[in-house]
Amino acid sequence: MSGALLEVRDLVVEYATGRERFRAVDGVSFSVNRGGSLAVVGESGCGKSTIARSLVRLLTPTSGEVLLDGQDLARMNERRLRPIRSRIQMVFQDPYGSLDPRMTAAEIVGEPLKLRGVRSGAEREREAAGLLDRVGLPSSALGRRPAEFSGGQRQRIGIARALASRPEVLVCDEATSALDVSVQAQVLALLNELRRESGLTYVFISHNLGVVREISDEVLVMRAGRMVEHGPTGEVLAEPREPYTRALRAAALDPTTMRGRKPRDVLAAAKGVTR
Amino acid sequence: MIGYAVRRLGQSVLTVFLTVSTVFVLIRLAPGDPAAAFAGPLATTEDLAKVRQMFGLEEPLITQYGLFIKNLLTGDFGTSYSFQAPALDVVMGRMPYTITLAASAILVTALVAIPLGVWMARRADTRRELAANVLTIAGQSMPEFWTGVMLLTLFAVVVPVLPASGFATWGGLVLPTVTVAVLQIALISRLVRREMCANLAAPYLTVARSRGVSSFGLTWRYAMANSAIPVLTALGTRFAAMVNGVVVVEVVFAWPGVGSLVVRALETRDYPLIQATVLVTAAAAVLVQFLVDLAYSVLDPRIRLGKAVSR
Amino acid sequence: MLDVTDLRVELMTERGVVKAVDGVSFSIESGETVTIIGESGSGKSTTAMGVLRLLPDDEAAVSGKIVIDGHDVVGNPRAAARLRGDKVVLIPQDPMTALSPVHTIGGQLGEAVRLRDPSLSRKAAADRAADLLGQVGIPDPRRQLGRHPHQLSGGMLQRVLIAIALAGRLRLLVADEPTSALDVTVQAAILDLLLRLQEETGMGILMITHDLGVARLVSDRVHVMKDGRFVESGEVEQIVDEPREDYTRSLLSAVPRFR
Amino acid sequence: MTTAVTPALLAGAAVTRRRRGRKLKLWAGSVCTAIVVLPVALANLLPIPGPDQQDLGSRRLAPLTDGHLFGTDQLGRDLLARVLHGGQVSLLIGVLAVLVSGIVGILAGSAAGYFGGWVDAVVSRLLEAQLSLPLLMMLLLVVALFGASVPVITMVIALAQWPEVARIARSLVLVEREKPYVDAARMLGLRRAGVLAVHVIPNIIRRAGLVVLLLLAQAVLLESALSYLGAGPQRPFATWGRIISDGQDYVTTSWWLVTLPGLVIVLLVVGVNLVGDALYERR
Amino acid sequence: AGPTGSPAPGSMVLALNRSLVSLDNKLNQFEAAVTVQRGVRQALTRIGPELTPQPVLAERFELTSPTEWTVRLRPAARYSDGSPVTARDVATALEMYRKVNGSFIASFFPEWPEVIEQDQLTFRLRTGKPLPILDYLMANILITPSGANQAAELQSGIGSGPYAVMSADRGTGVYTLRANPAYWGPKPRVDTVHVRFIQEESSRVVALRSGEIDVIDTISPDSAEQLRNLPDVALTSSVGTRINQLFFNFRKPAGHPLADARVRRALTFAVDGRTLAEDVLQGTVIPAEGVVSHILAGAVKTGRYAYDPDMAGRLLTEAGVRPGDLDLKIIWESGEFPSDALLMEGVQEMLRRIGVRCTLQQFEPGGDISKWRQGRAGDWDILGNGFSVPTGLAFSALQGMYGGTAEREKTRDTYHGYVQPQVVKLLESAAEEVDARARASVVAQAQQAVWDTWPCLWAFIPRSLLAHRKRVSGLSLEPTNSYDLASLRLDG
Ligand SMILES: Nc1ncnc2c1ncn2[C@@H]1O[C@H](COP(=O)(O)OP(=O)(O)OP(=O)(O)O)[C@@H](O)[C@H]1O
Ligand SMILES: Nc1ncnc2c1ncn2[C@@H]1O[C@H](COP(=O)(O)OP(=O)(O)OP(=O)(O)O)[C@@H](O)[C@H]1O
Ligand SMILES: [Mg+2]
Ligand SMILES: [Mg+2]
Repeated sequence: MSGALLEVRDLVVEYATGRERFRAVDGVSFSVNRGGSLAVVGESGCGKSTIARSLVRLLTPTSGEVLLDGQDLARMNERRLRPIRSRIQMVFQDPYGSLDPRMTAAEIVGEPLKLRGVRSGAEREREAAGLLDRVGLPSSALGRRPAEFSGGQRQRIGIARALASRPEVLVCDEATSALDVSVQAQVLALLNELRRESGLTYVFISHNLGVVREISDEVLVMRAGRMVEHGPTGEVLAEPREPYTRALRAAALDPTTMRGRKPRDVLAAAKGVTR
Repeated sequence: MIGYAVRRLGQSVLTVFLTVSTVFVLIRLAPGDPAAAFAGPLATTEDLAKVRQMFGLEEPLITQYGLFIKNLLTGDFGTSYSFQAPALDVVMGRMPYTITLAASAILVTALVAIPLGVWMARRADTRRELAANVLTIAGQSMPEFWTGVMLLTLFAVVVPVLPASGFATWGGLVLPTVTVAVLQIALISRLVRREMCANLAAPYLTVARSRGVSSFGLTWRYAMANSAIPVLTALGTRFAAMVNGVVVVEVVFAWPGVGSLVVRALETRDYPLIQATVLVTAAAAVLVQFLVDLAYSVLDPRIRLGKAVSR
Repeated sequence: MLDVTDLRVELMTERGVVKAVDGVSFSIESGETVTIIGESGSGKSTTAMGVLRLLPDDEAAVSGKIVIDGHDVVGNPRAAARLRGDKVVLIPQDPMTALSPVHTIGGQLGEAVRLRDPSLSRKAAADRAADLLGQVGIPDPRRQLGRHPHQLSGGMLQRVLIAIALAGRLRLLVADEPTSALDVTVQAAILDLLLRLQEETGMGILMITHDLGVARLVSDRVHVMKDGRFVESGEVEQIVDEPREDYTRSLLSAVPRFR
Repeated sequence: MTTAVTPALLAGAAVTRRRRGRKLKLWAGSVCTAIVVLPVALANLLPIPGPDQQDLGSRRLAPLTDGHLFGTDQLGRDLLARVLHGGQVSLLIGVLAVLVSGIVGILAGSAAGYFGGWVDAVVSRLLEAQLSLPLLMMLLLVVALFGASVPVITMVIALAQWPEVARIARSLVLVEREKPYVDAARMLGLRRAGVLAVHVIPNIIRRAGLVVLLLLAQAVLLESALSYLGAGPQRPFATWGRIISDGQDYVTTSWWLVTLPGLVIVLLVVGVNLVGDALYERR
Repeated sequence: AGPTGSPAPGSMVLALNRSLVSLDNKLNQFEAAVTVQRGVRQALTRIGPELTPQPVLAERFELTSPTEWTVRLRPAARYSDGSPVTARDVATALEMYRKVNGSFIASFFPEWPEVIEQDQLTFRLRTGKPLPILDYLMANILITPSGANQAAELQSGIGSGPYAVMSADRGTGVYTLRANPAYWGPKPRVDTVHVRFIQEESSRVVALRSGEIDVIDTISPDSAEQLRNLPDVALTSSVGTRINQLFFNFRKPAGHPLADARVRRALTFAVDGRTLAEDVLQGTVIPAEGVVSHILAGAVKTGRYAYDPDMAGRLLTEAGVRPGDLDLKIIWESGEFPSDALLMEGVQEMLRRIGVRCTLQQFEPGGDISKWRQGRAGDWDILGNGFSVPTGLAFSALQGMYGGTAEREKTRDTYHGYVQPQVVKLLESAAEEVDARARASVVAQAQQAVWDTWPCLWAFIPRSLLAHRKRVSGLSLEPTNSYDLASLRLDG
C-alpha cells in the first residue's frame, strides 16, 4: 500500500451570498494514503463540512483538484462522476436527518446495492442483513424505520449504507458529535475496527481533539478556511506549533487530567489565545 | 435590495405582458363573434362583415396583435365595442368599486380572522374550539352565491336593515363584504391557528416566558410577530385574487366592479374591454404581490440578507 | 437558595405518562454551583424546567417540594412566575432557537430590562441594554442592539441570553447545557463569564451538562442522573476521581482523550 | 409507586385533548363524508326515482311529502335523486380535478423547489400569472373555447387549482431538499431526478396530499360557481352547482331547492376538511 | 337615500336586467331600455297601447301619396336646452340610423325614406316603393339635435322627452334623470328617476322587496310567484309583441325527416303546450294560435297546437318515420326567455315519451349560437328563440321571420333557412298595398301559408311581467314591454 489514494490540491470553495462571494475554503491541500486516516479539526464555521462535501462532490469546488486515484473529481460532470461516486462515501453528522424517514433499514442499506447493480430483492436483503450485522445491528432491525432506532443505531445504519457501496474512502463529517459520550465511544470503536479489517481510508472531521486522537494518523488544523497546521496526530497534539492549535488544546476540558488545576487557570490559558 | 426590487418588477411586467398576450389570443380563438353580439340577431352577413371591418377583426391575427401592442405603448387600450367608449376608461370607472370591496373584505377578514385564529390556537382542541372550527369550515364550504342570496334574504327582506344591492350608501358595502369575508375568514383563521400553534410551542417562547414576559406579550408580541409572514402572504394573495374581481358576489349584489364587467364583456365578446380589464387587474394583482414581497423583507429580517434561513 | 425535595415530573405524552423525573432531591446555596450530569434523555432538562415551573400544566404534573428563596413554587405557581426573570433565570439548551427570530436583540433585551424596571424610558432601557451587552463581553454593544438573532453567532447569542439574565437581581441561574452547541474555545469563554458573574453576585448556579469536563471545571457538587433518578451524588473531585457507581465509571471511560 | 397524575389531570392534558380532538374530527369527518359519499356512490341501487323522471303534476313539493325525502323540483323531479345522481358527476369532476391538479401541482412545484434556477423561474412566473388573471373569466373562456364537457370542466378546475398544490409542494421541497438524507442519496450516485422521485416527493406527498384533499371541497364549490355562471357541464347532467343555480330563483318560495343541495355540499366539505385536519395533525 | 338604501322622497329607482349602455337605440334595443330611452328622447310617433301609431313630435303624419308621407312637427316641441325640434333633426336622425353598422332598427326598413324639407316644421318623407307602414316604423327613430347626432349610440346629451339626463355612467349602467323643465307636454310628476342595473334576477327581486328599488321589469314566473302576495308590491303584466318558438331547422337536406312538413306536424302533437304554459311557465305565457303574437296589428289565428301523443306516433309512422329513428338536438342561448332551460327539459321529456330522443345544448351569451343558427357551425334540429317586433305590426314579424328568399339564403341571411316562395310573394304584395283592408287580407293569407308549413314544434306568447312598489302608481305596461315614465306618480 503506497502512494496517495486521495489527494486534494489547492482547494478553493466560494459561496455566493447575495452579491458577494464568501470564500469558505481557501487553498487547502492534503493527501491521504490508502488505508490512512486524516482528521480535519477546527472551530465551527471554519470550512470543515465544506471540504467534506467537496470530496464527495455534493458541491462543486470553485477551483482546485480532488484526485481520487489520480482522477480529478472536482471538474467531472455528473454523468461521468456517477459510476465513481461509490468509491468515496460519507457518514453524516446528523443521525436523525440523514436517513430517509420513510424507508426501512433494509431499503436504506439496499439502495446503494441497487445502484451497484444487485437486481434481485432477496439478494439485496441478504447482503443488507450482512452489512447491518457487520455494524452490530441485529437482523430484526431490517424492517424497522429510522424513527424506531436510537441515535447511535441510526449512525450505524448510516455507516452500513456507506459500506454497501464498497467505498475506498470514507469521509466522516462530525459523525459522532451528536452522540452521547458512551455511544460515541462505541461508534468510534466500530470505525476503528472497520478500518483494521477492510483497509478503509478515512477523512475524519471533528472539533473534538479527543476523538481525533482515537481515530487518525494525521491531523489538519483549519481556521477560517485556511490550513494552519498539518502533521502526524501525536506531534500536533502534543506540541502544537500554532497558537490557534494551542488554544484549541487548552480549551478542551478533559475531566481526568484537570486534577489540581483551578478553573480560572484553565480558562485563562484558553482565553489567552482566543481573544 | 433595490436591485432585487427592479429585477422582480421587471419579471412581473413580463408576466403581465405574457398574460395579456395569452388572453388576446385565447379570446380570439374562442367561439363567438363580437360582431354578432354587437349587431343583434337580425343582422345580415353583410352587416356583420361591416361591423367586423369596423372593429378591425378582418385583419390577420398577427396584424391585430401588432396593432394592439403598438396602441398599448401609446396608452391606447382600444374602444370597447359594447360601451363605445375607451376601454380603459370603462375599466378604471369600475376599479374603485372592486378595490373598495376587496379592501373592506380583507380588512374585515384580518380583524376577525386574526383574533379568532389566536383564540383557537390558545384553546386548541377544547370543545368550544372544535365547534368554532367546524363553523369556520362550514363558512368556507358554502358557495358564495348561496351565502349571498341567504344574507340578502335575511338582512334586506326578513329584517330589512341593510340595502340589498349596489353602492348608493356605505351600508351597501356591508353584505357583499360579509359574503366575501365569510370564506376568507375561514381560510385565514385556520392558517393563523396553525401558525400560532407552532409558534406557541417554539423554544424561544418558553425562554421568553422564563424571563417574565406576560402571557399577552407572549401571544401578541412574540407568537404573532412570528406568524405574521405567512398570514400576511395569505392576506396579500387573497387580496390580489380579489382585485381581479369577486365575480360571483359582484353579480349577486349588483356591485359595479370589474368582476361583473368582465363577465359582461365576455358575453358580448368585447375584446378590447376584456383585454383592458385583464391588463389592469393583472397589473394590480401583480403589484399587490410585489408589495407583499417587499413587505416580507421588512417583516422578516432573515430575508433581508437574501440568504436562506434553513441551514 | 434552592431546595428541592423528592421532585417528580410526570409528562403526559402521546405514548402515555412518562416519569421523566422520579424523585430527586438537591439544594443549592448562594455562590454555589451544582451540576447535574447524565446521558441524553436522563431527565436533566425536565428537572430544570420543572424547578422553574416552565412546564405547561396540561403537559406535565409536578409534585414534591421546590422552595426558591423561601417561596414554595409547587403549591403556588404564581410565585414562580413572579420570581422568573427577576431572581431566577434560565439559560436554555440551544441559543440558536432561544430568541425570537423576528425581533432585534435590543428589542428583546430592552423588554427584559423594562420588565424589571417599568419606570425606565425607552432610551434609558436601551442604554442599560447596551451596558449589559458590554458586561458580557460583546464588542460594540450599541450596534448589536439593532441586529437580529440570525446575524449573531451561537456564542454571541449565548452571551445575549446571559445579558438578559443579568437584567434582574439574579439569585439563581439555571443553565441547561449552556455550551453544548458551542466550540471549545467559545465554551471556555462562556464558562469563564459565568464563573466571574457568580463571584460578583453570589448567585447560585444549577448547571446541566453531559460533558464531564465542564462539570469537573465549574461544579462544587455533582449529581449523576440516569432514568430520572440520581445514581450518584457528591463533591466533584470525588465523582471524577473515585466514582463509586459503575454507571459513572462507564461515563468517564467513554470520554475520548487527546493526551 | 406514587403518581401525581390524576385521571382528572390526564383528561385535561394537552395530549389527551389533542387525541380526543383528532379522534372526534376523524370520526365526525368520516361520518359527514360517508353520509354524502355513500348514497351518491350507491345512487343507482337505491329505491329512488330516476333523476330525470318528471312529474309535472307534483312540482315543487316540500320535503317529506309523497315519499319525496328532499321534495321535488320545478319539473316534479325527485330532488334527492337529482342530488345523488348529480353528486356522481360533481364528485367525479371533483376527484378527477384534484387528481390532475395534485399530480401536476406536485410535479411542477417539486421540480421548481428542487431544481431551482430556470425551472423555478418558469413555474413561479406561471404561478404569479395564474394569480393575476381573473380566474373565473379565464375558466369561462376556456369552457367557451373547448365546450362544456365533463373532461373540459375537470381540466378547467384542475387549471384553477394546481398552483395551490404547486406552491405548497415547492415550499415543502425547499425544506426537504436541505435535509441530509437527500445529500446522502445524491452521494450514493442517484440522478437528481431520481432523488426527487424516490426520496423527496414520497416524503412530501403526504402533507401535499392533504392539501389536495382539502381542494376536493373547493373543486366541488368551483364546479358549482361555474354552473352558476352558466359554464357547467352540458345538460342533462344535474350537477350540484346546476341544481342550486337552477333553483336559486325560488329561494324564498321553495327554500329546499337551493338549501338542501347546499347543505349536502357543506356536509361533504366539512367532512373532508375535518378528516384532512385530523390527518394533518397526526403527522 | 335612506339608511337602508330606499329612495329619497320625490325620487324613484328602476332596476333594469341589462346594462343600459346608452340612451339611444341605434344599435341595441332591448325592451326595458325603451322606457328610459323614451323618457329622454322621442320619435315622431309612438306605438300606443292598442298597437297603433300615435303622434308624438309629429303633429300630423299623413300618407299624402302612395310613396309620400307629409309630416308636420309640433311647434311647441323643444329640447331640454330650449331649442326647437326641426325637420333637419329628423333628416339627420334618419341618416345616422342608416350609417351605423349593424342596426337592429334598420332591418325593419325595406328602404330609407328621403326627407324633403318644406319649412322648419313641415317636411315630406318620400320612398321609392309605397311604404304604407312608415308611421309605425318612424316610432323607432329617436330625434336628437342634428348637431349633436352621430352615427353611434348617444350616451347622454339632450332630447325632447319629459326627462333630462343629470348623470350618466354607462360603465355601471347608472343614470339619473331629472324632470325636464322645458318639456313641451304635461309636466312629469316624479322629479327624479334613478336607473340602475341589477343583472341577477333574484337580487332584483330582493331589492324590490326591501324597498330599495321601485320597479323591476321582465321578471320570471317564479319571481312573480314570490312577489304575488306581498302587501307593498303590485304586479302587472301585458301580453307582448314577442313570440317565442321552438323553431325547426329548415336547412335539412331533402329526405331528412324534418324536411317533411308531415313529420314536423307530427312532432307538434307530442308537446303538451298547456302543461308547459300553465305548470312549467306558471301561466305567464299563452300558447300561440298563429305564427305571430296575436296582439300585433294584422295578426290572425291560424290554428292551435294540440297535444295528442298517440296521434304523434301515428302521424310519424304515416310519414314513414319510426320514432326511435329520430334523435333531435335542441339548442338555445341562455336567457333567451325566462325559464328557458326548464322548458327545454320539459320538452325533452315529452318527446322522450313518444320515443324521440333529444339532446340539449345550451349556449352562453356571447357564444357561437349565431353561427349555429346560420348553419355554419354544427347541425341542430330545433332552436329555442324569440322574435320581438318593435313596430307592432304582424307584417314586420312575418317579413323578419318568413320573408327569406333563395337569394338571401346564399349568405345564410334567412331565418333558419326558412325559404317559401309563396309566402314571399304574398308578403311582397302586402308591402306595396296601400289599401289597409286589402293589405290585411293578404297578410292573413301569408300567416296561414306559414302555419301550414309547421315551422315550430311549439310557440307561445309571453306576458311581460313587471313588479313595482305600491308607492308608484300610474304605471301602465304596454305591449312593447315598456311604459310611459311621464305618467308615473309617487305616493309617499
Ligand atoms: N450554502 C452556504 N451559503 C453561504 N455560506 C455558507 C453555506 N454553507 C456554509 N457557508 C459558510 O461557509 C463557512 C464554512 O461552513 P462549514 O459548514 O464548512 O463549516 P464547518 O467547519 O463545518 O462548521 P461546523 O463545525 O459548524 O459544522 C461558514 O462560515 C458558513 O457560514
Ligand atoms: N415532550 C415530550 N414528550 C415525550 N417525552 C418527553 C418529552 N420531553 C421529554 N420527554 C422524555 O423525558 C425524558 C427526559 O427528557 P429530558 O429532555 O429531560 O432529557 P435530557 O436529560 O435533558 O436529555 P438531553 O441531554 O438530550 O437534553 C426522556 O426520556 C424524554 O424522552
Ligand atoms: Mg460542519
Ligand atoms: Mg436536555
